[in-house]
Amino acid sequence: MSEILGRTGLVLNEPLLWEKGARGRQGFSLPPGDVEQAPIDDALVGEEPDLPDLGELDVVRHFTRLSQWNFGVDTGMYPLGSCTMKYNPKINEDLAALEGFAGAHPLLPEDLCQGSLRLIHELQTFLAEITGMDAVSLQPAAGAQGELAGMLIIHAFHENRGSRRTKIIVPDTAHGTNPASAALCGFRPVPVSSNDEGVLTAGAVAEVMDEETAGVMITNPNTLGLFEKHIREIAGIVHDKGGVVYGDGANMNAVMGIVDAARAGVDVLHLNLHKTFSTPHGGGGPGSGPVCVTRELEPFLPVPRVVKEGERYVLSEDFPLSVGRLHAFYGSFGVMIKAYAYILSMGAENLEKASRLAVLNANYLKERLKDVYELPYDRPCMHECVFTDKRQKGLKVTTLDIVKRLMDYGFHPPTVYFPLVVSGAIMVEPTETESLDEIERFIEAMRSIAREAGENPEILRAAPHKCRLRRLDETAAARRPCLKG
Amino acid sequence: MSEILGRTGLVLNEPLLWEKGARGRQGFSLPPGDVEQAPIDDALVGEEPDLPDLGELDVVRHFTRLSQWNFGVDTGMYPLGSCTMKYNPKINEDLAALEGFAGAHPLLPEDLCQGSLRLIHELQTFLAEITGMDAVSLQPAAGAQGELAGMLIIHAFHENRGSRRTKIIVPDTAHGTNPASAALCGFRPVPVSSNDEGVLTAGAVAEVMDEETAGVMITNPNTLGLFEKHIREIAGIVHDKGGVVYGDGANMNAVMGIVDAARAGVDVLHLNLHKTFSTPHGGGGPGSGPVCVTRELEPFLPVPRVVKEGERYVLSEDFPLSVGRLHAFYGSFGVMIKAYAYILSMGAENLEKASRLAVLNANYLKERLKDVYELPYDRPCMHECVFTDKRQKGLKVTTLDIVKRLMDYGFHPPTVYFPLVVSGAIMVEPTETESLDEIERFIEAMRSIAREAGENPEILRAAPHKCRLRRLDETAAARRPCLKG
Amino acid sequence: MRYLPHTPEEIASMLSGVGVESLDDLFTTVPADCRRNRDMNLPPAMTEWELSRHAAGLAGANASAAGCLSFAGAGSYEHHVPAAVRAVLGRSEFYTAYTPYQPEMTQGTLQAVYEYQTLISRLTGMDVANASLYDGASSLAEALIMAIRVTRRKRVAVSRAVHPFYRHVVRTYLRPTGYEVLEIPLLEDGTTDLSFLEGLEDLAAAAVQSPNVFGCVEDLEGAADRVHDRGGLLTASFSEPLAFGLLRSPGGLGADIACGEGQSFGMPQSFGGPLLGVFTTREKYVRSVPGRLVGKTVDQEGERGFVLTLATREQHIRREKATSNICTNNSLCALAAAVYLACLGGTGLRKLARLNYDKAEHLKGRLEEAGFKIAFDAPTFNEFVVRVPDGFKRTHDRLLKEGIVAGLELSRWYPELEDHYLFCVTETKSAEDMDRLVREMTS
Amino acid sequence: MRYLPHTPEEIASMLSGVGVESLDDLFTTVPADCRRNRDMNLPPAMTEWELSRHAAGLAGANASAAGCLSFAGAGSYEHHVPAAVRAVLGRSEFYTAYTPYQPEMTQGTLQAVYEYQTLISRLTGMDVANASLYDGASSLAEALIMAIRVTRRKRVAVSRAVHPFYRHVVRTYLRPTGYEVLEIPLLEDGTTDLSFLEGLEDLAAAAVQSPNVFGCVEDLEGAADRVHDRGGLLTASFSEPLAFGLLRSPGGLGADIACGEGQSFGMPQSFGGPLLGVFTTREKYVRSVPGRLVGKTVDQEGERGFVLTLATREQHIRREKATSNICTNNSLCALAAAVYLACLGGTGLRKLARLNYDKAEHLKGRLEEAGFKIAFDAPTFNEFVVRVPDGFKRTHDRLLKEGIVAGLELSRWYPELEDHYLFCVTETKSAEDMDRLVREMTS
Ligand SMILES: Cc1ncc(COP(=O)(O)O)c(C=O)c1O
Ligand SMILES: Cc1ncc(COP(=O)(O)O)c(C=O)c1O
Repeated sequence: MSEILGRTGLVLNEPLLWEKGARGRQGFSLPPGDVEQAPIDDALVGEEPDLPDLGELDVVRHFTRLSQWNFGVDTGMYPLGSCTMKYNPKINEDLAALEGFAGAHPLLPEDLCQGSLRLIHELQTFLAEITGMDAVSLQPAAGAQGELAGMLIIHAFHENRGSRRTKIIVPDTAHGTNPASAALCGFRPVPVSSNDEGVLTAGAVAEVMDEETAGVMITNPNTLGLFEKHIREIAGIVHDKGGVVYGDGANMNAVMGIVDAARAGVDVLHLNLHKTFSTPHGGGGPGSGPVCVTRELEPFLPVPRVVKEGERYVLSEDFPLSVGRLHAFYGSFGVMIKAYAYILSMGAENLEKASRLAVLNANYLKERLKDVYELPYDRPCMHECVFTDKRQKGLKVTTLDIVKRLMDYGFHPPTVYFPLVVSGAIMVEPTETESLDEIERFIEAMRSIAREAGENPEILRAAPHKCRLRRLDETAAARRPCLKG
Repeated sequence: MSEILGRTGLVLNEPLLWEKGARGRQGFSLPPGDVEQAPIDDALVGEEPDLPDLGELDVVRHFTRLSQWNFGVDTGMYPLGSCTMKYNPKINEDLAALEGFAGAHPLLPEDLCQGSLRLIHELQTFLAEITGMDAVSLQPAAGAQGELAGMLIIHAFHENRGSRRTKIIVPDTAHGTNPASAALCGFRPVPVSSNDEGVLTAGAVAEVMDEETAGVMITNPNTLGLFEKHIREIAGIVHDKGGVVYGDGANMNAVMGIVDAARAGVDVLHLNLHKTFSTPHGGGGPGSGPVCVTRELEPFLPVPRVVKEGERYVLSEDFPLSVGRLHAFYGSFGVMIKAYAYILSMGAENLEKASRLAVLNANYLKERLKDVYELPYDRPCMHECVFTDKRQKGLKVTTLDIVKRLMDYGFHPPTVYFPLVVSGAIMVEPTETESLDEIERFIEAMRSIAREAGENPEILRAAPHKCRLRRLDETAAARRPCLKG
Repeated sequence: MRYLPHTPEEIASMLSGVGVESLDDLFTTVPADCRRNRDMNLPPAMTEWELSRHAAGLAGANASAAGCLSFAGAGSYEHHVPAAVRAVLGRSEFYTAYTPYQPEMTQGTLQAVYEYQTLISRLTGMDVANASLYDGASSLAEALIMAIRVTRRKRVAVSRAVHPFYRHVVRTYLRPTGYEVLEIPLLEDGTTDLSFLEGLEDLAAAAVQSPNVFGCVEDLEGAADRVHDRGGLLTASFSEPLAFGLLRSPGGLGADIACGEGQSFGMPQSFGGPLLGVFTTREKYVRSVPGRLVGKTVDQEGERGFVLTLATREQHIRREKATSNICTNNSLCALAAAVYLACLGGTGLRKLARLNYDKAEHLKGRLEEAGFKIAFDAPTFNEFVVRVPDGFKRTHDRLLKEGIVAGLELSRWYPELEDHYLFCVTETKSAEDMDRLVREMTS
Repeated sequence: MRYLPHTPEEIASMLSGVGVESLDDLFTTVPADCRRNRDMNLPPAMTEWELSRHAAGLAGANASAAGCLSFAGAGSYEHHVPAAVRAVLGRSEFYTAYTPYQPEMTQGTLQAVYEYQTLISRLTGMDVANASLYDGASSLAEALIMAIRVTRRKRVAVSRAVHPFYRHVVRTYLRPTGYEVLEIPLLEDGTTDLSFLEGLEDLAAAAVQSPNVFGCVEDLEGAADRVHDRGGLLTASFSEPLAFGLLRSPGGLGADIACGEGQSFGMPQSFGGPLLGVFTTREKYVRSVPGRLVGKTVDQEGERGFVLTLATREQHIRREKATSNICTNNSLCALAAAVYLACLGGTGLRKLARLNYDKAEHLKGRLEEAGFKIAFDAPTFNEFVVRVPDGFKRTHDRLLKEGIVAGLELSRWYPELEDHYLFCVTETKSAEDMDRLVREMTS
């Protein structure tokens, strides 16, 4: 079939929740009142909350219809760069829902939680093994909190050595969370640029690294999809000045079984379980952003930590140098279950294969599209590649137009306008779970859009045409924010 | 919102399974071969089946996309007459999936199946109580098999009395399964017509009832949505001639807690759990069609039967007059769980209320539409009402055109061209789980279509316009059947 | 009640719209003498939570596959069901839809069933498969009725090695019709004595199950020759279609109808139901097929689409002259089978079937080593019959208490097979599980 | 491997498309000194079935809500979750989507989150709610950081009756910044000693939790007065938002920020995560809010739609000047809360909250009758503190063995509260359950 994937079909309108319902309708099975009504001080009592009353079918239909306006990995290819939108295995969902996990209270005595604690401990061990790092905390609730954990660790490390460092080196290609996390810890990000090959050079880092600088944040593979090949040299420079090397491991999907982050000079690293380790993104979370460290930084990991004492797993807060607690309990346990299940399903060999195929998919796509879309860094890429709208600009067609048009073809758009160092970036990450057929279809769609840009640019500018709604006005939304109904 | 519910949005094309995949791809987790390969006679071995090899994501996406071309009760109102498309509660699905039920082998010793047997026994009791009948077998796998069970019982009953009866009275309004089930038992259906009020009269039955006639099959409420108010008198006539009264209880949703079928003269009755008792239709099954009888006919019920001996539930085949076995095991146990859960969730009061509200919804809708659509029987209806296209015919607009257009408005069409006694029937059964808001929207849609029939009939004739496909050619399909790819 | 959306105000306004005073007034057409004379006596309504606890209690009172080590088969097979199958079946667009009468709104079901028909036709080697029947038993009954109709003959012969419940259902279906059901006897080796067919007059069909209820592979080719010789149709029945991943298909061996049970393909055992009645036949009989058929067609703009077709065979058009009374079938089970087969593919199906075969052979060997006798010489697939020593019943009962189901006793169905047990081994049993079984059976 | 679709032939053809010989050749840019020097040492790959059994084993090694009678709360609450919530969350269009950067393809998530924001704003009585944060703890930390930013002051005061883990997280977040975190002491009645705030200089915010960690309802109105007096913002924290179904909302009582945990609204306890960070504030601070916001807008044709908005607050635009570093939040948990609140409605929420209150009061009464002392006089919602007699720890341990969790010991967090246990009673506990608890506690 070379027919276009996207077309139109029947979908339903659906009002807002409070435009539905009728007072007194019920969508919840209220338990019987088997105790007496207790007196309560009237002064404490508020008005009944102004929420619409709906029946169970009202609710189910409402959200079923809403879901049908969404597009997920199960719907189609979702090549959102830097997001690793791989398949989210169904069995993992089932396992996370097991009553023994889902019904577990976090504060019961350890003897009643050995299953959860063991899972956490084993996952810590697996992630240490996969990254090459020595110790892991699963507490951070997402990548950005993993970064924060890393920054706190770096801060505590320097503090413990009696040094106060105020700056941190952050390349211009970094994800926005990097400088933001650094700033939360009071570090001032010092930008460095990548070279014309798209990677950092030792020279650029040497230029800014000093003894006021806490370290460097490096995303590797970086957000251009390129391996930071000078990382060891850079790490040497940073270490020489007493700095710490932070690795943003959000792009780990390219290098499992291939790279050893510790050997590469990384001291602290975060992972995104909701990228590399197949846990679903949930329309924007929950995620899980484990932080992994070398032995030297281990004392600073967040508490509580799960440790093994003989055959028993316990929670320990007995780490006086710890940066402290980051989460109300132990992090996104429900997400950890899925990542754990994924690693056990894959095994070492398939994890490595996954990385190799992710890189193969990205390179194949890059080679097949670079004659029609500008490829600012024409080099072997890792898990993703970054194009731009440079060649389409003359036709008054932008990155936004191109990717909105992609919707009509039945694909979720790539990440756009990131990284910022590339103007009009189109960042494509196919992941290894896309088959060659899907990749070919995507290539065909992108090539067809490039043709349309020449022949009928208006169709791109007015895209999307097939979605329930036409292009949305984001400017108006920000100008007069209406955040509730 | 008086905006139309239906609109268009992005849906995806999807090829046939065998147009996808690549040989050697794998979508199943094959257990390891932990035993030696055993020799096998080559003459027994066939060729490897010619099925496409797909990955798990291929499969999930394929069927996810297919699902998005479907419309279910969770999507919107589904007023398919005679089908009782009520809400299928979510909790019931969860309960049927409990490992203790889903993983139960049917042939283990009774001590290992007490949970299943008790559930079956209690559900038998509940259904007896709801219908007013004395004994129940849950073995029939759907309504039509329930009818067959009933016919077999009637056959065995007469045979046991040494009488051979060859005919059975079946009104012209009956569902097609009635004459077909009768014929399976070798009965020749004798048609009788309903009167101009849409119901059977005692006179009409008396005219054909004789001692060659095994009995009568009455659907009550009938397929015109009307209560067969002469049923007792008719039953008297049939009983007087030694006949048996069969009740098609597919429309029980109108009369729970109101009618006592046994008092009304019914001797044997089937129910559709997948209608009245909220179990989902599954796109056409599985269903469950329990057969309920009076004490007199109990000896003839299918075996095995679940009976209670002290505190133990056992399977008994010890019924020498039984018609025998109808199902490979005990019927659709998974469906029974859901019906059982429904009855326990509702209780007597809510079941009765459900019937009352089902009837209210149907009557309201009837009153609000009868000025624009011909209502051949303008009488108080039960759970459904039947309109026709008589007033639209002059505009060269048919029932089919009307209901295809309803799709564009976001509703599933009613049942059409049934019952056969009404030309161009449009049979609307809203069910009690539709709220007044939905009913109003449906009324609005139907009225709007009636207007369109006058103003722009072509829009109806060419409908649907918003679905992924336009009107399908059923004639071509039947002319040159292509039943596989 | 959360399933009943009407508020009192809405009810009042609707009643006035209808022009009556009360809900009771809606029922004036129901005569007093048809009415209940007392309220329904049912347990008080449970909350969702009470119900969940109650149901968990009932479920817990069963032995389940996960909870025990079971070697029981006999028409209900413990196979692994991929989570992906459950996920697809949980899509409410599929499971809350009705039979696809309105094709423009049900293309999902229709294409899936068309795919099911195709995969099943290919697997069985037959020309057409219908959209499903209730189960393997009624499927066989329908097949024989169809053969009677097609051949206009009056007798059918059914092998004694067909699943006893299937045979019972056949008898139930045919009893009032006056057609004769003969039983084909067994041979020593556990297969059907086909010589019985020789010289039989007025034979509409013979039914042979392969693998049969003892797990034995029948000589379908020989059966076909003999049945065709008598002018009848060979109906090949089955309860374990996974066998066709390894063995020659009934179509390839000359069956005119191949029908049976599809539960092995992605359905839980669920105490025996719902099941999946698989029904396939030859092209020339397509207009005699019972049940629904999905066919390919085009829409007004020429796009490919699918519809229910050949409805003139069916009860809603043909009424008493229909090819069957079936209306609601087991569509969602057919969907499960389609998803399951799609997950496996040809490659996977072959491997899985082979694994079942190898495992069963392995257990055979281990049991023989331990001194048990394999009752029949015919080759088997994933089930086989063991002749056990006197007094084994006590061991069997003891093992049940330990959660081990050491096969099913055959004497309840075959009095002549006292001390014979039917063992089933699927991919769910490891070599270690089998070791444990043998150890326990001999201790 | 079923998640890796590439066949060897496809790999070969793709490699040649890329112009390299082998998969290894794709990694030429990775220097040798960054590479692993040995293979990964992980357990061998499990099949779906081995994994399921293994996971069930781990899950079985936990005490779960269904398996025991637990009166534990303290920030993780056992509430009934309707099956409808799970069904909606199981829609893959929701859970397999990313953050809705491309609104035309994610209107489902966007409208649902907009609805969440609205329902939460109404419930808390606040002007704006964000799209979610990680949990109640980081939500409080973000709130205090926001208050510091908004007021340009350097001190925050946090009540000692705020959940100890939330306080710990606040300390963790603020430690490197140099801002000062003061602790507001307790009163005898279990509430916060607000007089502590009097005369405090440079106060950016005070954080008071209500109901607090002891279940006690705080005088938020009084707190608001005093904090506003000092020019700071009142941050009302909470771990049990169900309380607002009955009690006056933080917004109505003058809070400037109301933030906390939303797990009670339809999420399983799941060993403490994922959770739902609820964050709400006043209109005037909207541009200082951390995290995502969904706003209403129109499409090119004027149709209503929703988008992520005010992105200029956020890290991907503002980088180090962002209002927070948060990117991925807990969107699916926000969806759960929206569905849950939609199921309850205002009427249901009020009833459920009242039921929680009544049940907790009932247990209080029963325990007092049995001779236990209720530690604090302040009114409580569904949690309260019991002073137990010497040696109760042994009883507590014994009950644990029987599957009864007789509250949580407070001394690990509050050394001054030796022999004090925190009991939680939700709608999941029947009068009978409580009778059993009291009986067992006194036997
Ligand atoms: C390179 C990189 N770093 C960090 C993050 C932040 O991760 P999270 O969204 O889980 O906070 C992302 C996520 O988009 C990322 O792509
Ligand atoms: C009145 C009536 N009787 C019988 C049946 C047959 O039921 P089933 O489809 O479950 O076989 C139906 C179903 O459509 C029906 O509406």
